[in-house]
Amino acid sequence: MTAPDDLERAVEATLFAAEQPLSEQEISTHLQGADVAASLSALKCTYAHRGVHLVERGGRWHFQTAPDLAHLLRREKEEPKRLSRAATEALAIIAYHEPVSRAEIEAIRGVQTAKGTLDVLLEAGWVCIAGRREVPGRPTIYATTPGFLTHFGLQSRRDLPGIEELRAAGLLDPVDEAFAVLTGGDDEDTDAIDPPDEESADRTD
Amino acid sequence: MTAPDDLERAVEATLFAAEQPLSEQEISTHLQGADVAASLSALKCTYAHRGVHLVERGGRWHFQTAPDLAHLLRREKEEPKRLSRAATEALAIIAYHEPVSRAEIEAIRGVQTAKGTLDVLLEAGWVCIAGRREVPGRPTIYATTPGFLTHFGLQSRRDLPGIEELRAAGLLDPVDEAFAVLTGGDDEDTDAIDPPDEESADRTD
Amino acid sequence: MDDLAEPALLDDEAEWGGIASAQTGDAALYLELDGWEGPLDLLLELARRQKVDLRTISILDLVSQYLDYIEQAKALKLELAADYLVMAAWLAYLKSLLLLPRDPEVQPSPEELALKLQLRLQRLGAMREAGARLMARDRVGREVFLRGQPEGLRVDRKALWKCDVLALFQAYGAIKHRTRPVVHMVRERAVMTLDAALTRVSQMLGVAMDWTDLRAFLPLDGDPAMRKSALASSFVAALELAKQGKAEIAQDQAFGPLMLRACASTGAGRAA
Repeated sequence: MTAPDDLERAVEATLFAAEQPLSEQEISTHLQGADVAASLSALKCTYAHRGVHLVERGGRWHFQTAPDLAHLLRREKEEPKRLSRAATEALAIIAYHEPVSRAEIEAIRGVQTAKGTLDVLLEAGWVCIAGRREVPGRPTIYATTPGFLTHFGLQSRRDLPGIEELRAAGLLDPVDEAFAVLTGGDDEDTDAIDPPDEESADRTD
Repeated sequence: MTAPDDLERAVEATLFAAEQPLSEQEISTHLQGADVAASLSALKCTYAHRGVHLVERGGRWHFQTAPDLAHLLRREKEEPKRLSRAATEALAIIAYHEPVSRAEIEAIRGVQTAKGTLDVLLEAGWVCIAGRREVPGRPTIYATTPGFLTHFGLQSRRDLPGIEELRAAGLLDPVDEAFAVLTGGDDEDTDAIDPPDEESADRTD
Repeated sequence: MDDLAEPALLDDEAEWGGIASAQTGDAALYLELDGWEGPLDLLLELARRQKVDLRTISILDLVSQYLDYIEQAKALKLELAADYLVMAAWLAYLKSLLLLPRDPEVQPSPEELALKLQLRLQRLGAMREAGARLMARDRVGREVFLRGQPEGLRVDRKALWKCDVLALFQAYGAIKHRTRPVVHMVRERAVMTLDAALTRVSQMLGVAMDWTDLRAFLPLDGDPAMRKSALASSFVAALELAKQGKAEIAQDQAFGPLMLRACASTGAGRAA
């Protein structure tokens, strides 16, 4: 670039260091009353093709990042995070039963589903809102996305193993103590007349 | 001027927008891992004659106003607080000798260093604690920071004014070492009648 | 000796400028007493006034000046910190050694002591000059300025959710497992229904003539769960029969055996 004159350099530095946009008058005052109009035009021209532009907004001048590069100022950093158990279950229910409403998910899970749980699935791009069910209250219904199939390496939803297959794979009979405790309430009425030592055996059927 | 390429514009915008100096690595990370070395050189060259310069300080890059325009830009209100004489000397000793312990600073200055003196330097972000010296008492040792290089406009510690001459003249060596060199002998038994304050700052090196 | 350098004069972090622009008159020098950062600092200032290179300075002259200075300060009744006096005593000793005929027995030689002092002054002088040069550089916020209103670079953290297909199937399996037992348990447990118990107890009651323990009405075989169920059903059946006036129930004590017999002919049932 051609060497700018001293006034242009001074205007450039003044605007660079300014903490807020400056009017032509303010710049001039800062520089012993010099006429800075020509310098401003020259600078605007000089910077027009650069990564930084000199712009005038409401009579005040400032440097800003070129609009086409604005996206550079924000960078996304991805942090791997494990999907929570609740979210995984909700996702499984949506996949097997879609489209389903939140109430239906809760009915199947037997547990309330926090709002954030579905948000996580929407954010992950595995689930989308598939409209509303035409019943009273018109609840939102959810379905899986093509991204879901891609991520989980499924050709289509028909690839989801059926209940019998899950059982055969041993996935339906997890001996899960945590769940036994959580759902212990269900068989309370049978436990009542059980001798205490039989209680634990009761849970496994 | 010739139109800069897209990468150069991106580096320019990134550095303009950054709130603190960025290393080449940081810029690259911000720009999807692009190799930005050439762009940095080109930009440095482009801006060399302008009112704003691109400078490298301790491996980190930032834009700043050209030093020759200081008289136009100096802002009365924000004049940084003057460093006390003690703090200035301590800073110089840390910069030219780093890492050094407080006792070593005191040995050179001939007086004890008030607690607040080092605190001022730590607070300014010019000095940091660089560990402990593995000698009896394990004294804390101090070194300068990247912020020190930025503030004083030093590309690296090699740019410290006169450091090569001082080193060549042996003025960065401890007195005892220099003395041994000059007298060609060991001076172990001279300590008994050393000048008084030298002993107060017990040498740890 | 640590306390000799105790900072009696250090509490004021004297401004550098006060010294750098020090007046040259001797009177001013004495008044600046509080400005010295210890004896070495004073010595260096005295040396600087000689306007010669520290490497060639006459330590003897310097020592004399220091001692004069201390004497005059005393005459002016200025309070001197202990370390100035200690230094004065040491320098007086050094001076005497330097002036007396050389005694080869004295080790180290006074010249060596003088050299050491000179080396110390050189080092302090070098650092003082380095500090001044450092402060005179183009400093950020004084001579050069950073961008006044940087837009800032933002890093948005985005969660990259991780879940594999097995975890998905396991989750569905877990739900199915969790919701299955409700149906399952009722169907699979061996039970005696109330109707069955009623039939069984009334039939057996017709045969037994005397008080009979309720447990005698239970099937002899069957698993423990079946026996429990039969016991409960038979008890309810017994109550029902008593209500209908077809049986009598008696129990001697709490938790004792529950005795049962058929009512002969009276229409009214009685529970004891």
